[in-house]
Amino acid sequence: MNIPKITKILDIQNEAKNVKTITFKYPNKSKPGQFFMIWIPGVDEIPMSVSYLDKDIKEITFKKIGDATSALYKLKKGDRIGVRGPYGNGFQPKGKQVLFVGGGTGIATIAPAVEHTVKNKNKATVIIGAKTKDELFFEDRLKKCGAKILVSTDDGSKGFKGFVTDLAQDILKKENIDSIMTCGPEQMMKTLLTYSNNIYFQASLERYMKCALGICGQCCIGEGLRVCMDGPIFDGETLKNVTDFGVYRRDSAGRKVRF
Amino acid sequence: MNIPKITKILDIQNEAKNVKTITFKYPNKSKPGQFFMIWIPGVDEIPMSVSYLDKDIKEITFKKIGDATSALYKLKKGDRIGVRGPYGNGFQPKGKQVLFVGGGTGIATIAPAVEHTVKNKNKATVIIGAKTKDELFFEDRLKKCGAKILVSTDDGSKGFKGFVTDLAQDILKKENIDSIMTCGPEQMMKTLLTYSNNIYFQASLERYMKCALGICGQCCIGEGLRVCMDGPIFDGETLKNVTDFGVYRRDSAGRKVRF
Amino acid sequence: MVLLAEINTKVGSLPLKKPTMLASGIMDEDAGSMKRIIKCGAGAIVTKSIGLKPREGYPNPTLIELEYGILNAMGLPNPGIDNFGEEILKLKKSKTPIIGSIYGANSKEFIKLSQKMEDYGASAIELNLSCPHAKKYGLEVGSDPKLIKIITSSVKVNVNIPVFVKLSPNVTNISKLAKAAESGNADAIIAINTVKAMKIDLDLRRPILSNKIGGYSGQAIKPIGIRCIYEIAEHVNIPIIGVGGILTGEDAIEYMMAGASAVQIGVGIYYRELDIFNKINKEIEQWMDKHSYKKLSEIIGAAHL
Amino acid sequence: MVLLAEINTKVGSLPLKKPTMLASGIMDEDAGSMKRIIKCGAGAIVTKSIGLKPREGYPNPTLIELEYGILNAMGLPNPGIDNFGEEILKLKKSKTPIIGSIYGANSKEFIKLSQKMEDYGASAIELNLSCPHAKKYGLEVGSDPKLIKIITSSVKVNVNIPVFVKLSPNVTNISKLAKAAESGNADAIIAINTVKAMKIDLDLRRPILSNKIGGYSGQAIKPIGIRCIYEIAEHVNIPIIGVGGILTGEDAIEYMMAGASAVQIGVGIYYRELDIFNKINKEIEQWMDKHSYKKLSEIIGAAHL
Ligand SMILES: Cc1cc2nc3c(=O)[nH]c(=O)nc-3n(C[C@H](O)[C@H](O)[C@H](O)COP(=O)(O)OP(=O)(O)OC[C@H]3O[C@@H](n4cnc5c(N)ncnc54)[C@H](O)[C@@H]3O)c2cc1C
Ligand SMILES: Cc1cc2nc3c(=O)[nH]c(=O)nc-3n(C[C@H](O)[C@H](O)[C@H](O)COP(=O)(O)OP(=O)(O)OC[C@H]3O[C@@H](n4cnc5c(N)ncnc54)[C@H](O)[C@@H]3O)c2cc1C
Ligand SMILES: Cc1cc2nc3c(=O)[nH]c(=O)nc-3n(C[C@H](O)[C@H](O)[C@H](O)COP(=O)(O)O)c2cc1C
Ligand SMILES: Cc1cc2nc3c(=O)[nH]c(=O)nc-3n(C[C@H](O)[C@H](O)[C@H](O)COP(=O)(O)O)c2cc1C
Ligand code: FES
Ligand code: FES
Repeated sequence: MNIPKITKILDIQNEAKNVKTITFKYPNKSKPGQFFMIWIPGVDEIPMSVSYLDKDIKEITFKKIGDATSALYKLKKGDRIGVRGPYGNGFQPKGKQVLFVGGGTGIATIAPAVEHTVKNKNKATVIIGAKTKDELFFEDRLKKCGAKILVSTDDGSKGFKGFVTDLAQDILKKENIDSIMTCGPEQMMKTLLTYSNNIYFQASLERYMKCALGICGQCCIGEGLRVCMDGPIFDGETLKNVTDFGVYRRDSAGRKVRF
Repeated sequence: MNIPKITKILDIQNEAKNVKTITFKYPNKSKPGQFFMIWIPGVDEIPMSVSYLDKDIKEITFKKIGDATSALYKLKKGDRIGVRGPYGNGFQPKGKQVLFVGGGTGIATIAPAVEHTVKNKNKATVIIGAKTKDELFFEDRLKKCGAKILVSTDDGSKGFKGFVTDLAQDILKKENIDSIMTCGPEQMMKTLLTYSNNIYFQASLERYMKCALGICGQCCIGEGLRVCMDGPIFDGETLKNVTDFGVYRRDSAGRKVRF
Repeated sequence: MVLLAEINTKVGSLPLKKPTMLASGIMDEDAGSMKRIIKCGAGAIVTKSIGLKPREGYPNPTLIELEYGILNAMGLPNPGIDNFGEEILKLKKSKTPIIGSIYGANSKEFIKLSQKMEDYGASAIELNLSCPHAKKYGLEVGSDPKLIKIITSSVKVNVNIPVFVKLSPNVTNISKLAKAAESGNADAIIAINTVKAMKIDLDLRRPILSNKIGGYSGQAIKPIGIRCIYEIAEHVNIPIIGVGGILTGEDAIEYMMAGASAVQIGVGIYYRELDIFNKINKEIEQWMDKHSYKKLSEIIGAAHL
Repeated sequence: MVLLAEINTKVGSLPLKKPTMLASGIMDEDAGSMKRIIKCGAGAIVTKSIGLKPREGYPNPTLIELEYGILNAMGLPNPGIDNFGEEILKLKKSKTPIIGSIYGANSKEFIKLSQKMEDYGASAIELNLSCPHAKKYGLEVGSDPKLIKIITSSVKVNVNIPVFVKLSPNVTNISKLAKAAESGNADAIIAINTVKAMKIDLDLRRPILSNKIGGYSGQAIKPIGIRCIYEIAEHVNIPIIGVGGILTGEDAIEYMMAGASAVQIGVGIYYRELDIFNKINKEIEQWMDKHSYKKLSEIIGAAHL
C-alpha cells in the first residue's frame, strides 16, 4: 500500500516571509533530496522536499503561494496532515568539495544534503539566493553545521547583489569544486549548468505531480523522464538532452507553460 | 493460489476389478492419509487419497463407480489431469503396534500409512477387507513392505469369510495393539470404534466435497467439523460426539442420505 | 487490558451483540456448522441461500483460490426449504439471530420461502437478489429495480420479521437498486455479493470452474464493496450491512465508516480461520479504544462528509 | 536460446509487431513519454484520453496504491485536442502505431475529436466510453447501448482509420454494450476500463481520493477483465483488446485465450518498471516455445470450448 499516513504536526517554525517549517513524526528512511506528498485533507496533496530528516522526525519547509500552501500555512500544532513517500532519488554529490546553490525555497531541498556532506567530512560551500533579505532562511542552520555560506539577493539587501548564478560563477573560478548541487528556479539552474563546464552537476526539478509513483505521466520531461521517480534530481549530462529544461513546464492539464 | 496444476499421467496400473492406480508427477510434500482434488476436465473434480507418495511422484487408486471415476478410468498414459492439494490432516498412529483396517477402496487411503509405520520401525498389522476376491488389492505391495497382512472377504472367496470387523475384533483380543487406523465404509468404521475400547483410534471419512478449502461447508459433520480440513481423519474421541458418524452423509444438495 | 468500547449494534429493529455476521453460503448449510460459527463469535448467522426445491449445484471445480481472493460458482446447492427446517429448528435455543437467506425466480417463490423461514424461527429474511452465476435466480431478478421493489414489498406484507435485500455489485447503478428495495420497504440492504470473474487454465485452455464464470470474493473486492456501501448510503435511509473482503477489524471499520451498521464475513474464514469473528470483534474494540471511540454509532457512516 | 514463436498480431486491419500496447492514461500525455514507452517494446501506444477543451482534472490525491492494485480518479486531465496535435506530430516518424484516445459528451464532440486525431496522424481512434469517475463523459454515455451505437457509427462515417470502443466493467451486461458497438461498426472492442472502487482513511474518516470514488486497476481486477473479454468474445465477431491487471506474459496469454487479439498494459509499469513491455513480450515468446505454439492465432480465443 502506498497511501497517506496521517500524522500530527509536532511543531511549526517561521523561517522567513511566508515561509514556514512544519515538523512531524514520520519514522521512515529518507535521503536528502527526496520528497513527500503532503495531503492537506479537503484541499490538495502537494510535493514537498524533506528539509530535515532524522530517524523518526521529518520536516518540510515551504512558501505560501497558493491554495494548498496557504492551507498548510494556516495549520496549527496538533493538526493532522497525510504524508506519503519519500519519493525520488536524492542528491549524490561526487568528490570532496561541493558547491550548493539554492534559489528561493530551493534551499529547503538542499539543506539536508549540505548537512550530510559536512557530516561525511567533505567541504560544502553554499550559496543562498533570494529576491530580498526577508526571504532568506536557513543561513544560521547551515552555518552551524560547518558549511561555508554565501548569500546573494537580487536587490542587494543582504550579501552579494545580483544573480546567484553570477556569485556561483565567481566561486567556480576561485575554488576547486568537484560537484555542483542545485535547486531553485529552473532558468537559474539552467544558467548554472552552462557555467558548470565539466564539473559534476545535479539539479532538483519541480514539475506538477499527481501520482508521484511514476504512473500518470504528469511530471514527465524530455523523453519520458519522470521527475517523481527518475528524478527529481537529474545530472547535467541528462539535462543537456532535455529540451524542455529551463524552457517550459506543464500545468495540471498538461499544457506547456513557458518559464 | 490454489488451483489445479495440470500434470500428465505417467503410468496406469490395474489393481482389481474396476480398480486402477494412476501415477503422475506432482512434486509436493504429502502425508499418508491426505488427499488431492483430481480434476477430470469437462467432467468433475473429485477427492482422492494419495495412495503412494514420493518426493516428485504421486499415485491415486480408485474404483470406477460413477461419472468422474469412469472418466478417470478411461484415461490413458499421457492424458492430462488437474491436481490440487494435498488437503487434510493425515494419519497419526500412536505406539509401537498399529492395526490398519481397510474396507473396499479404503485400503488405498491406508497403504501409505502402513508403509510409513513400518519404515519408522513400528509393527503394522493390516486387515484388507472386500466383498469378494476380485476386489482385493495392495496385498502384495503391503506384504513386501514388511507388514503382516490379513484378508477377509464377505463371501469367503479369499481369507477370512465374514466381516472385516469380526476379524479385527479377533486380532484386538490376541495382539497388543496400540492404535487402530481405518478407512472404509462408515458403518464398518463405526462398529470398529465400538470394538476399540480405549485403544487410540483414527478413521478417515469420506464426505461430498466441493471446495476442499474449508469454506463452502459442504463436507461438514457434527458441530461444523470440516472433513476436508479438520479431517478427513478424526480420532475416536471426536467421532463419539459426532451423531451423524455412521448414520448419514449429505449429498451434493446437502440432503441427508442414510448409510 | 480491559477493552472499553462497546461493539453492539443494530440493523433496524434487529439488535446484534457483535457487528460481525456470517455471510451466506459459507459453512451454513447445516445446524452443526452454524453452531460452530456462533461459538467463534459471530453476532448473527446468515444461512446458505435456500430455494423451493433441492438443488445440487454445478459440478466441480466450483471453488478455487486466486492470488488475491476466492472464485466460486457453486450454483446455489441447497437441500430445499422443506429439508432445511430441521437445521434452523436445531438452533432455536441459540441467542444469536439466524437470518434465513432465500432465492427464487419470482415474488410467489420468495413469499413461500420467507413464510417457511419465519415459521422455522428465523430472526430475519435475506433476499438473495444477487447471485452472479445462477441462471434465472440471480442477476436476472436482481438488476431490475421494478422486480426488486415488487419482490421486496410482497415479501414484506407476508412476514413479520425484518426483510433484508442483498444486492450485487455487477450492475451499472447499485444505489438505484437499493432505492428500489427501500421503496419496497426493505428493512436493510446488504452489499455486496461476489463480483463476476473468471480464471482460465493456460495448459488446458479452458475456464477452470465448471460454470466458467464465477463470483470473486476476498481481499481484492474490498475497495469495490466499500464504494458500493458508500454510494448506497448516500441514497437510502435504511441500514446497510457491508460484506466483501473483510479480513481484519480495520476492514470492518472501513465498511462501517462507509455506512454499514454491521458487516458480514465470508471467505475471511479461509484466511484467518473460523475464529476470525472473535479476532475481528477484538480488533474493532482495540481500534476503538486506541482512537477513543465508545460506540459503533460514532463510526457508522462517519466518512460521509 | 533462439525464440521461435512469432508474437505479431493484428487488430482488424491494424497490424502490430508486438501484442502489448500501452493503455490510455499512463505515461502518454506527451510525445517524450510515448517515445520512451515505444523503446520499451510496446506494440502500440494509446494516448491519454483527450477532450475538446483543456481539463485540469481533480485536485490531489488522485492516485494511491492499495494492497492489490491502484486506485485513481485523475478526472481526465488533458491539454485539449488543439494542444495535443504537436505531441502526435512529433511521433510521426515512429513505426509504432499511435492510437488516439478521446472522450466527449456526445457524437458531435466525438466526431470533431476523431477527425483531429486522424489529421494529426493517429493510426486508430479509441473511444473512451468508460471513465468511471468523470461526470458527463464516462459511464453516462458508456452504459447506454443506444448512445454507444450512435457515437460509434457517427465517428465511423467521419474518419478513415479504425475505430475502437473502450468499455467499462461497471455495467450489468458488458456484452450487450459490445454488441451495440459492433452494430455501430466498431473495428474492435477494448475492455476493461477501471472498476469503481473506494478507499477510506480511518484516521480522518474520509475517502482518500478528492473525487471520493475512483477506478481500480492492477492485479486485483484481472479476473474481472478476463471474464469481460470472455463474455464479449461469446457475443461479437470483431477483435477484442484485453486490458486490466496484466503484469506477466501468462496474464497476457490468459487474456488472449479469453479472446483478446492484443493486450494493453497500464499500471503494470509500476509493478515491473517501464520495461514491462519487453519483459512480457519475451515471456509470451518463451511460454509459446515451451508449449509448442508458433503463432498467437493459435492462442487467441482458445478457451472458448
Ligand atoms: C519534488 C518537489 C519538491 C518540492 N519541494 C518544495 C519545498 O520544499 N518547498 C516549497 O515551498 N515548495 C516545494 N515544491 C513546490 C510545491 O509543491 C508547490 O509550491 C505547491 O504545490 C503549490 O501549491 P499551491 O496549491 O499552494 O499553489 P497553486 O496556486 O495551486 O499552484 C501554484 C504553482 O505551484 C505548483 N503546483 C501546484 N500543485 C502542484 C503539484 N501537485 N505538484 C507540483 N507543483 C504544483 C504549480 O507550478 C503551480 O503553478 C516542490 C515541488 C516539487 C515537484
Ligand atoms: C477424502 C476422500 C478421499 C477419497 N479417496 C478415494 C480413493 O482413494 N479412492 C476412491 O476410489 N475413492 C475415494 N474417494 C471417493 C471418491 O471421491 C468418489 O468415489 C468419487 O467422487 C465418485 O465420483 P463419481 O463421479 O465417479 O461418482 P458419482 O456417481 O458422481 O457419485 C457416486 C458417489 O461418490 C461420491 N462423490 C461424488 N462426488 C464426490 C465429491 N466431489 N466428493 C466426495 N464424494 C463424492 C458420492 O458419495 C456419490 O454418491 C474419496 C473421497 C473422499 C471424500
Ligand atoms: C462459496 C461461497 C458461496 C456463497 N454462497 C452464497 C449464497 O448462497 N447466497 C448469497 O447471498 N451469497 C453467497 N456468497 C457470497 C457471500 O455471501 C459474500 O457476499 C461474498 O463472498 C463476499 O464476501 P467475502 O469477500 O467476505 O467472502 C457465497 C460466497 C462464497 C465464497
Ligand atoms: C492513472 C490512470 C489514468 C487512466 N486514464 C485513462 C484515460 O484517460 N482513458 C482511458 O480510457 N483509460 C484510462 N485509464 C484506464 C487504463 O487505461 C486501463 O483501462 C486500466 O488501468 C486497467 O488496466 P491496468 O490494470 O493494466 O492498469 C487510466 C488508468 C490509470 C491507472
Ligand atoms: S507524478 Fe505521476 S508520473 Fe510523476
Ligand atoms: S468441501 Fe468445502 S468445506 Fe469441505
